[in-house]
Amino acid sequence: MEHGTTGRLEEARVLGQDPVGEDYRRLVLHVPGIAAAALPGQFVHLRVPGLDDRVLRRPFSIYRVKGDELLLLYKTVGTGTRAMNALKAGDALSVMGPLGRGFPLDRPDSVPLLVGGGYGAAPLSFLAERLAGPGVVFLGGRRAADVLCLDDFKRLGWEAKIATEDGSLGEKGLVTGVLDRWLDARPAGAPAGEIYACGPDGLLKALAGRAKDRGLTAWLSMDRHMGCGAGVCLACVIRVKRPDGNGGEIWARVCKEGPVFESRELVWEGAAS
Amino acid sequence: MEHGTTGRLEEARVLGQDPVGEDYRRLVLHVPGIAAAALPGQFVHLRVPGLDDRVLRRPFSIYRVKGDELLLLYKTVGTGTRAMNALKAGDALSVMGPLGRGFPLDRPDSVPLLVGGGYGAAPLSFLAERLAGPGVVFLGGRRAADVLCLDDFKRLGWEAKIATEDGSLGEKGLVTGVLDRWLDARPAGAPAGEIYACGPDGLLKALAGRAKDRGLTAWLSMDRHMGCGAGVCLACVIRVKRPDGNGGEIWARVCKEGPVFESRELVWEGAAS
Amino acid sequence: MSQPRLETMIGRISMKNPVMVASGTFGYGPEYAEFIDVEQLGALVVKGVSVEPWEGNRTPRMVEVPGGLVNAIGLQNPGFNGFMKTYMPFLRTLTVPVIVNIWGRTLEEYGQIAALFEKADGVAGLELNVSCPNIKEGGIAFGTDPLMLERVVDLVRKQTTRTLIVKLSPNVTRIADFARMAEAGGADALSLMNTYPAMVIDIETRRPVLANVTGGLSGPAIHPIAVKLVYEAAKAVKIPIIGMGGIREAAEAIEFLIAGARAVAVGTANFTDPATALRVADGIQAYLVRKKLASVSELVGTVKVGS
Amino acid sequence: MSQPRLETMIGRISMKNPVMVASGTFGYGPEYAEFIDVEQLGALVVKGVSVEPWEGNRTPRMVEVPGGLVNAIGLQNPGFNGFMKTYMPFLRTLTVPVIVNIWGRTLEEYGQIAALFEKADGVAGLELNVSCPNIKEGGIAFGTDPLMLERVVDLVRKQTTRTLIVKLSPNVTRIADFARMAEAGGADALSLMNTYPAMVIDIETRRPVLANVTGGLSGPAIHPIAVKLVYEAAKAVKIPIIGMGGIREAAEAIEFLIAGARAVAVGTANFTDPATALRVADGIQAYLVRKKLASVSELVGTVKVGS
Ligand SMILES: Cc1cc2nc3c(=O)[nH]c(=O)nc-3n(C[C@H](O)[C@H](O)[C@H](O)COP(=O)(O)OP(=O)(O)OC[C@H]3O[C@@H](n4cnc5c(N)ncnc54)[C@H](O)[C@@H]3O)c2cc1C
Ligand SMILES: Cc1cc2nc3c(=O)[nH]c(=O)nc-3n(C[C@H](O)[C@H](O)[C@H](O)COP(=O)(O)OP(=O)(O)OC[C@H]3O[C@@H](n4cnc5c(N)ncnc54)[C@H](O)[C@@H]3O)c2cc1C
Ligand SMILES: Cc1cc2nc3c(=O)[nH]c(=O)nc-3n(C[C@H](O)[C@H](O)[C@H](O)COP(=O)(O)O)c2cc1C
Ligand SMILES: Cc1cc2nc3c(=O)[nH]c(=O)nc-3n(C[C@H](O)[C@H](O)[C@H](O)COP(=O)(O)O)c2cc1C
Ligand code: FES
Ligand code: FES
Repeated sequence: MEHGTTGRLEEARVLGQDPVGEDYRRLVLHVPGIAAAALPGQFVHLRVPGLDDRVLRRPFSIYRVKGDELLLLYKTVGTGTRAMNALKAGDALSVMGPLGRGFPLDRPDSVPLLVGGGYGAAPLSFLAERLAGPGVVFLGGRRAADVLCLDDFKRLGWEAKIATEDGSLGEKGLVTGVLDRWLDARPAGAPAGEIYACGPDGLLKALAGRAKDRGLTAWLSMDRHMGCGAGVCLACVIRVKRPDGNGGEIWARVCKEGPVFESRELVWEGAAS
Repeated sequence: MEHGTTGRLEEARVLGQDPVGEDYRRLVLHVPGIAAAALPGQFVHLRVPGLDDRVLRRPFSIYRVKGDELLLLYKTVGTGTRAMNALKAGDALSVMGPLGRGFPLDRPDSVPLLVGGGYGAAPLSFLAERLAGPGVVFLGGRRAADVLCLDDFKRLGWEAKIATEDGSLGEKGLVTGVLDRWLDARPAGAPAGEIYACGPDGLLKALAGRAKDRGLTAWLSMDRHMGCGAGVCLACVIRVKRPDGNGGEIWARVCKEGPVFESRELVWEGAAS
Repeated sequence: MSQPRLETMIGRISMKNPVMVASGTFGYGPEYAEFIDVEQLGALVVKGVSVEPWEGNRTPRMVEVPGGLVNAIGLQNPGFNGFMKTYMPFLRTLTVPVIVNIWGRTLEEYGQIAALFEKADGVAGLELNVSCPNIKEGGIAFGTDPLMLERVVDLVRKQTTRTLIVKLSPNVTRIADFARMAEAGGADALSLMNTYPAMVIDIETRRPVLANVTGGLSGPAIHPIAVKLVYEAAKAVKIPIIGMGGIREAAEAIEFLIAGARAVAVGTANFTDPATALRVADGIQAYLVRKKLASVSELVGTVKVGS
Repeated sequence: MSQPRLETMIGRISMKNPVMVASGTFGYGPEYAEFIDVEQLGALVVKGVSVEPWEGNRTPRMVEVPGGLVNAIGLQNPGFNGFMKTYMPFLRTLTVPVIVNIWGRTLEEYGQIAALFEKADGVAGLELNVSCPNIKEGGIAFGTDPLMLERVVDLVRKQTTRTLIVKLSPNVTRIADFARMAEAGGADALSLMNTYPAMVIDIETRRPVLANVTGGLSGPAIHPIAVKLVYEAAKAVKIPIIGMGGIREAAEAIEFLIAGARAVAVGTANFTDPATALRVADGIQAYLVRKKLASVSELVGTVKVGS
């Protein structure tokens, strides 16, 4: 099961960007080679122009692909993303991608349950577009503005369940609570759900717990600080179980063997950072 | 004889800039405190915004003052000046100034002979504005585009003599040649000329030679790489004769004791860098 | 909540805030006084002074590099008498503690300059520069040989009752050894780091840019190196440490404090913005408020290592 | 005019251009081969390999700082067998010279890993890493003690007929001493510099950002330090030197060549742009054309010092 493709180094042209609520922005890039090869759950590694005193690229999930265009959905959190705010139509920037292994697309016997927190909704939107039929998406965030991509999912005919910590949209509380109740309400004998998730570590860890307890399969997209983004530097590693299954642990590179891992592969203690 | 004033640190607002020929630009700053105190030959030290990986300010002569506005005339030559090209109306930037000792303004008994090379014309334009009556200005450059501020001098009723190395404006050759011929053509007994100059080291050195040979006084504005711009770091020093006149040499700070020196003070060998 | 206390002590020097300016980047005091209120500094450290006037190196003496600058000023200074005559009158008008950075070409000169300042009013402390990379004799030679270091500190200690700060060189394999030597020699405090030996070549002329061939690197580029040195030195000695190297914003100063420094100094950033030290002091205060810490001391050396 | 000759020799390794990639910043070869044509490199240096597989440090292992990054990967690697099985088949398909960076925790392990590679086909040279700041045993301990250095070089020399490059630590007072020791021990070439010990503290948590507490600084920040070290080392020894530290553009590489390096390596900048080494090689060529120099050798060590 290979959900990755060969990466390339491509000069992208910015087509534009627009704000999505207060903290997020959608960036549209013209980058045909990478757009053509991109799969849901994969990411790109951007060289942000003008960051003269910074040596690292910045990783972003692929949010959507439209022909030669690649869309990203990003939150402004620090130096790099702040500098990205200044990107305007016509600017050139270097993009590596598509990188890593994304979500599996070939598991037709189960209902896809997508769970996203904050910008974690972005790769799930791309996934929903590429999956055979609609499923259910669970979106969470601190407040309404952190619930993203809702329109995308609706457009695709997906059922959406929302939770916000401040109750400003959907249920008040955590998205895992909504998921729990949905799973509990499932009639016995209904086809098994399979989780595909992206979001903060806390969410992913909670989902791994749910998956284990309920005997579900969960595909989790991990977020780790990256150096090279290409399997070179070994900065992004997390602990996973040895594939031979005899109890040992090894390092896996989130940028290469991930970012998507099957939850049972992961060893949470060693990876928490 | 004090031609300096107390400097200050002021937040300037960019009012705009426009190209002057191919290589030069005129930058207009709103910076009332410094504008009010500025004297011809003094300079400002700019923190160029966005130069995150650069620690030094950039020094520029004061080109003109109009009320609260300060004008600079700069040539794009490297990292800092390139970044200055992006400054636009409304941008803020930190300015230290006015710095150093400028040209003397209190020498009424002689005809002022202003000699400028390239952007060296800028402080001379300011000087012409503040001098009591018109004199003669000699402007030189590699080609016509390097002959600056001509209109300013004309507006003030100054006689202008031009030389360019490629002959594209005025006489073909060096500006010192034109000066020589003008001096040679002077009727005996005419009031002594006094030189005020700014430009490349080669020009200033040649003028120092002329001044010595012809017994003229010459005020030369020196251009040296600067650290602090405020007399602190001792990076900008040049060799000058001891003020006690007994033959020794000491260091003088171009940013503090200069940038304008009387040519007889300077020791050229030690200063060439 | 009441305002957090910014006071800190270096030897017997009590500072109203932990931010001083680094020697050689603030002249002798009056120069930047036109631009900022120097009374708001934690302490003012003047450029290195020697017994006799010193010419320093030829020019060029400074070159900007990405993330900092390389300088080889070579300790130009007017000598003890020139300093006392030209600058001490101004410095004596200040209430901010004045620390004089001193150096010599020989062991004897180090002793002499310390002895001379023993009689000078208005000098709160001496900072012993045994780490300048830019002079042929003296300087770094004393700072990179542990036995020489102990000898020079011991000698100077005997000549001065002022707070004695020893400024260590980063150009050694194990800083802890040197920190201990300086402490053993009688230092009241340590400061680090001085600039790191470096070189820039002009690829057009194929000449070193600096007349002195090599110089010392300062600025943001060296900050992570300096934090490591402060951390190692703080583990090795009991005397207070002044952390410096690449401070531009409060965050970088706070790193030094957490690593174990009792005070910090702003160097190269004075050239970028003469008000840096004041801004950094304000930023430390804001941080203490935000973190609900009552004083700088509650921060010093609190780096959490291990789980 | 005919094209300038970019060829250079490091020991018995002949490189078609003087630009290699630095160990640990290019994986084991295949990773970046998706993105650039690795055959255009002067040489390919793989990440450090030890006798047995090695887990490296816990995470976080890397943090970006202004002008560079601090890393403490800790030499994670699949061991000799894993390397031979997983990566050597790919590397053998290349015509570009492959240099293997090797390390051990003990003197014996250094000898063993060198001996193991003696039988491995397709390895042009060994780069002896005695300068990693990120492991408790081995590494930098060998690179900062002159006698240890000579012993380990001498031992490895006896085990290998391959071109032996000794990678020196910058964390010493006089690099010339170490350069001479390595030469005396039988090194064919020297490479420098490795990363410089450094530390970053998270001021929110007051913890070191790196799980290993300290790490090594690389990137543009260290370039002027590296140029100085290459200059000093080149004056001290006759064997060729590979200069590295902060190369992003051709200009920085050219500085190393003028300072005395016969070749250069691109490290951290690979993360910024995997095509850096190729761009740098092109830039060196353009410079030679512009300066009317017929070959790289006409540039190496031509720094003009004195008047
Ligand atoms: C596989 C993957 C996919 C991602 N997808 C998205 C996305 O679709 N939208 C989005 O807004 N963000 C996404 N992120 C997070 C994004 O990479 C960071 O927000 C961004 O790197 C922050 O950069 P900065 O310079 O603004 O922050 P700074 O804090 O200034 O960055 C300093 C350093 O830390 C790194 N860093 C900081 N936060 C993170 C983080 N959360 N994850 C990884 N590295 C970080 C930076 O890359 C940089 O190296 C993703 C991260 C990964 C690993
Ligand atoms: C007193 C004084 C007045 C000046 N007046 C003017 C003016 O009116 N118009 C104008 O165009 N230029 C003027 N200059 C020169 C101007 O300072 C430089 O062109 C400018 O600093 C170049 O910066 P950069 O970052 O673009 O060049 P870079 O080469 O990238 O700069 C690198 C470093 O070298 C310094 N530097 C480079 N060239 C010079 C130079 N010629 N003089 C001083 N420092 C230099 C920079 O300040 C910086 O520290 C003046 C210089 C001085 C000392
Ligand atoms: C131009 C310049 C001159 C300096 N002169 C001295 C000096 O006279 N004595 C001294 O001990 N340190 C001197 N230093 C070192 C600084 O005090 C400081 O230790 C170093 O620059 C690191 O701090 P920074 O990165 O904040 O600049 C000088 C540094 C610079 C940049
Ligand atoms: C992430 C990383 C891993 C490294 N791993 C090794 C290594 O395994 N062996 C080694 O000798 N040097 C290693 N180095 C050091 C580099 O090879 C190089 O000497 C150093 O980074 C300086 O060059 P630069 O500034 O171009 O990065 C590593 C550097 C980095 C940044
Ligand atoms: S980011 Fe470098 S190996 Fe994953
Ligand atoms: S530029 Fe610092 S003393 Fe003149």
